[in-house]
Amino acid sequence: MRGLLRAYTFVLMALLYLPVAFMIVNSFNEDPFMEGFRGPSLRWFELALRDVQAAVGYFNSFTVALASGLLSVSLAFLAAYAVGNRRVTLFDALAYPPIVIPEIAEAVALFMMFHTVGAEMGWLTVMIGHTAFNVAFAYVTLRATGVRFENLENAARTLGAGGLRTFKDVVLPLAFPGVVVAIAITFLLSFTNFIKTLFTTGPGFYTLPLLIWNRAKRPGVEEFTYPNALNALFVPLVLISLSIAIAYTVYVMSKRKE
Amino acid sequence: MRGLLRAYTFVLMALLYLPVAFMIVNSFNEDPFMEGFRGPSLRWFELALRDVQAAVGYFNSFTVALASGLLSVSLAFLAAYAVGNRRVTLFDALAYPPIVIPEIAEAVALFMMFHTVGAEMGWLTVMIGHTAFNVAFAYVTLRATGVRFENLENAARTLGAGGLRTFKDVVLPLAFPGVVVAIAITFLLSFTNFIKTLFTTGPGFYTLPLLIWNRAKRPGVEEFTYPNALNALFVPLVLISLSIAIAYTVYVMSKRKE
Amino acid sequence: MRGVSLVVRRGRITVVLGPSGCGKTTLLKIIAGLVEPDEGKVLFDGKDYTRVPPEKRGIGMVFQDLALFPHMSVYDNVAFGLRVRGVKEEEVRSRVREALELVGLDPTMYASRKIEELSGGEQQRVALARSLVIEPNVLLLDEPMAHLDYKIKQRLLGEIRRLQRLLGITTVYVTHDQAEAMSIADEVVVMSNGVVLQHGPQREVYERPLSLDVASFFGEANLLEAKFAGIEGEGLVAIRPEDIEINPEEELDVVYEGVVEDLVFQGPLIRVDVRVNGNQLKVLVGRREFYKLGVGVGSKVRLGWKISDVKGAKAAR
Amino acid sequence: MRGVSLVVRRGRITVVLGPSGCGKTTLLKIIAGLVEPDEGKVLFDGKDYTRVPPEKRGIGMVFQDLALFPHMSVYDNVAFGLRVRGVKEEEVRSRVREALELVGLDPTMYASRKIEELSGGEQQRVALARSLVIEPNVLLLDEPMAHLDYKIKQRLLGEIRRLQRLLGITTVYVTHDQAEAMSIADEVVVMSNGVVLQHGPQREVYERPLSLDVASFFGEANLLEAKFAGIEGEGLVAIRPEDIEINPEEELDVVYEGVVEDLVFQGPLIRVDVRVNGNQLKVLVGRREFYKLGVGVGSKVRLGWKISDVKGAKAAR
Repeated sequence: MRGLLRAYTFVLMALLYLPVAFMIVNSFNEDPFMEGFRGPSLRWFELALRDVQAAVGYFNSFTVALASGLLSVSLAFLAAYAVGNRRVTLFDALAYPPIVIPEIAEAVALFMMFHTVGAEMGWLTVMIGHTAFNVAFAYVTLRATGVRFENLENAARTLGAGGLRTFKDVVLPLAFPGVVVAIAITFLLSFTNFIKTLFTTGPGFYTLPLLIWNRAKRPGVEEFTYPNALNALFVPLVLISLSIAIAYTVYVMSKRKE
Repeated sequence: MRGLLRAYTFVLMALLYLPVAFMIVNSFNEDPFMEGFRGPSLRWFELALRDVQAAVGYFNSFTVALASGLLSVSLAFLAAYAVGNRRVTLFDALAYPPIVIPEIAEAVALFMMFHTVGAEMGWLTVMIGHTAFNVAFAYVTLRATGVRFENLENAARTLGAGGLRTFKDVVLPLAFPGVVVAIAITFLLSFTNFIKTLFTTGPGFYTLPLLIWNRAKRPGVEEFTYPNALNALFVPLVLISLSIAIAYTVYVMSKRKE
Repeated sequence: MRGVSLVVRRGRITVVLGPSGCGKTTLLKIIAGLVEPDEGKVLFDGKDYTRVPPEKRGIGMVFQDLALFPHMSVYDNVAFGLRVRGVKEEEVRSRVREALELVGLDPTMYASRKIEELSGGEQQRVALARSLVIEPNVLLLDEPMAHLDYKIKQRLLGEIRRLQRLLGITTVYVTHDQAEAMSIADEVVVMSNGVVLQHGPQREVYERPLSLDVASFFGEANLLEAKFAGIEGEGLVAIRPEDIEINPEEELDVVYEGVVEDLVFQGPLIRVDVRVNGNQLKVLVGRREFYKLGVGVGSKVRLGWKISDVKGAKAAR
Repeated sequence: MRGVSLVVRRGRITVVLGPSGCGKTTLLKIIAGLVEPDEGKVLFDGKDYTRVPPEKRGIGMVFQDLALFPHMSVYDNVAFGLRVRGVKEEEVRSRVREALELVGLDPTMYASRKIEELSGGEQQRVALARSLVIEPNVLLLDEPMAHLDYKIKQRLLGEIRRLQRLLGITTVYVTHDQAEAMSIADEVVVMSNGVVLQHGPQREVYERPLSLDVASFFGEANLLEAKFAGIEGEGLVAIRPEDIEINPEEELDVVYEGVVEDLVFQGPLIRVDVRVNGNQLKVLVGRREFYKLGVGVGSKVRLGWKISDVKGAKAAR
């Protein structure tokens, strides 16, 4: 019985990884359409290296994600710090809903807002659009990992440290791992975002997911739009995500063991 | 200083809700384009009530979400139960990454897999596609809310209850709130999903986000595609999401207070 | 844990005493069947129960965190073990009633209460009722007082002892607190690092500890380097603080001179810390006697004891 | 908390004793400046410190959970208070060294250790060193032994007393455990529900409790309904278990007959539970005396005590 359950769990986990595995294997497939495995090949990666549009997409995704990650975590840190040591507050209740609001609804709303105020759509509107969502996520993450340490702050105070000194020597170093986690998560959410980017971008500005989307619409029309060319483009994106996720998991696991 | 921080937090939270508020207000706007508020009106809601396509979209979204929520939580519950009382395991490490893999990458991979095996695209492929992601989410949620209660199970055993009796009288009732939360979250994720649905659906099958997407592409071409007609369509979707999120938050808050 | 062999006397309270992490809880879980021993056997009345699952052992166990079912009322918690056994609801009702009264909870007041509404002491009583109602052959208690205030702890220890006497149930009580062990034990098992150091009636363990470790773990002990005429060899010996007399009137075997360094008032007893040749000896004196002695910090005193009161000289290391 | 007025004697250990939730910790936090009192004042040497922030009060505090900085080494933890004060690194080094030696930790072994690598007792010592190194005017300890094993607790209590004597530092120690209070206090403050019931030298509080609550909270007490010739009125009185004599030889003021119900061996003392007219009286007898008495469970005994040993008759309710 117990063995059966364990075997089941193994199979389930394997299935979870099936799409990713399928994609990675096919990025090494000589065949452009995955009609079968025609032998190993690096041709799609060589193509990707010559792909200026993909490079621009990766670069844009990266700058937007980095800016949005840093901005949203900074904004959220201040809020989490202000909320203080209390375990649950009204703000915590308010922070959850924006996370689960349908992304497409928020995307359309953002589009309409930007349109209404006459904003020029591009890097900045995309970054702000991502941040609008990321702030809530960063806040929830930071509240969970902690940015206040009541007893330790009290200890520092009784030892003679003022508010700023306590913040610098006690709060910041202890909150730091959580801040890194929050930046990683928001970076990732932004880096891989599609819908909100689509609705908040303007002519000429695109991120990697937008590029892939554009190409996926017309498979095989040119070399860059072959399915397995797309797969090769995904691979770095997927590896970045996986490594951040694994780093995060290892961090959480090491914390729990303590 | 402290007052300033609190004020800041209020403003930040208000900004988070700005897009949603903007959307809800405009759904009552007589003007079709939000060029200004031309007076309150229910015309877009009246239109929505006559909108057969929207009803089909809501219905399809609902059946897919319900099936995917129930299926993924069942699959995940078994796995979480199998993993047992240990605090952190290999499986926990494996369950996180699929959550953060770029959705568009997974969507394309699923599309290609379904295409490769020659599956007929429609309700079933969409549901399976959603479940592939939801299982990981449900697993992580259930591991957090708990499906094993070592000491209580031990107590039940020493009191004379066998494994099944312990499961029925102790494990199930205590795991139940977590199961409800997991179903709510996966339901919501599925209900509001766009990209994966787009890539895994076939001709003739659409969900609400797909319908809105189609209409948003040609604003004002017909009455149904006016921006504020779309806003009115969103309102029930947003309200469903918000109420699930609020219910969840209230639940979490009540647990923490105990 | 290795080479642990434990025979528990029927109808008595055996206290397993040892520091945190010495294997006490694991031992209890092995008895309950919640942990399988790597080797060795668990016998009840001579029958091998090693492979019997916990639900068939007829054991009542009170866990360190109590492990009350939070989703059930007090009544349903206590009724659980009976219902599992298929006892009729009518009988369940009367037996739950009895069990609650036994532990000092008024059934009409408490039956429908939620667990989370109860105080720590009340929860403790419910846990006790829940494990007693099934009339177990053996009652196991795993540091059940760990989270209670001093006074409540004292009261409950008295009641557990009273109940045990009333029901005559064979009881194993695990703790790291020697004061708890003193208040409740008939027999004491002193454990350390997964090894049983000594097992016997508590008075015997206290009066005749087999080693210095036992002497200082169960009760207080002054350890002295010594060489006596009456005992062969040289080594460490232990002498209990209350076995030392201050300014003795009669002739004693060993007499030292020293200076009082500190007086610690402990209620019925006063602890007098005396510096003797660079060592500090702790002496316990009854309150009344102490007043008669009329010593204070800085007083010069003579300390004396009988050779027969020296403990653990055998195990000198 | 209302109407609490507490004057702490310079250079002594004052123990605040009370059950969980009686306001002990809040009192300590008010002294430290971590909580602002709704009303009332905090004075040091007659100066009003009520609005002075905690970092300017010159206080050393050991918290219940110790609150050691997990991201710093032992050395950096102890050095923190000095560095904050801008002490030169050279002097920091020597003072941290001294502080570690003072609490019994070898600086060369412990300075670079991480907090999480230490045992509970070692962490306790680091917390103590950290709060002593800044040479505070007042040392506050908030149930610092709550999570320690019995034996380690005993040893550390002795060391805290020794250090306090050595440094002469005014100390306030908060606990719910009367045994801890007994081992360490000079002065005792008995608190209940946010009210101070009694405050005085510990021997005085024990010998002359102002109320039955104090009598039974600080030390053990038998409560009796009684009417005596010597004392006016009728009501409850308290008599301490060690003040009752079994089969007294001399003439005593009060004498009852009863039957021994239980014997509880407590090491230096034996507790004899005697049933007298439907009440159970607890009597404490020294081990040696007890053997001379030769009583067992079921023995008929006479109990007697002096009127002058009766406590708390004043506060009869």
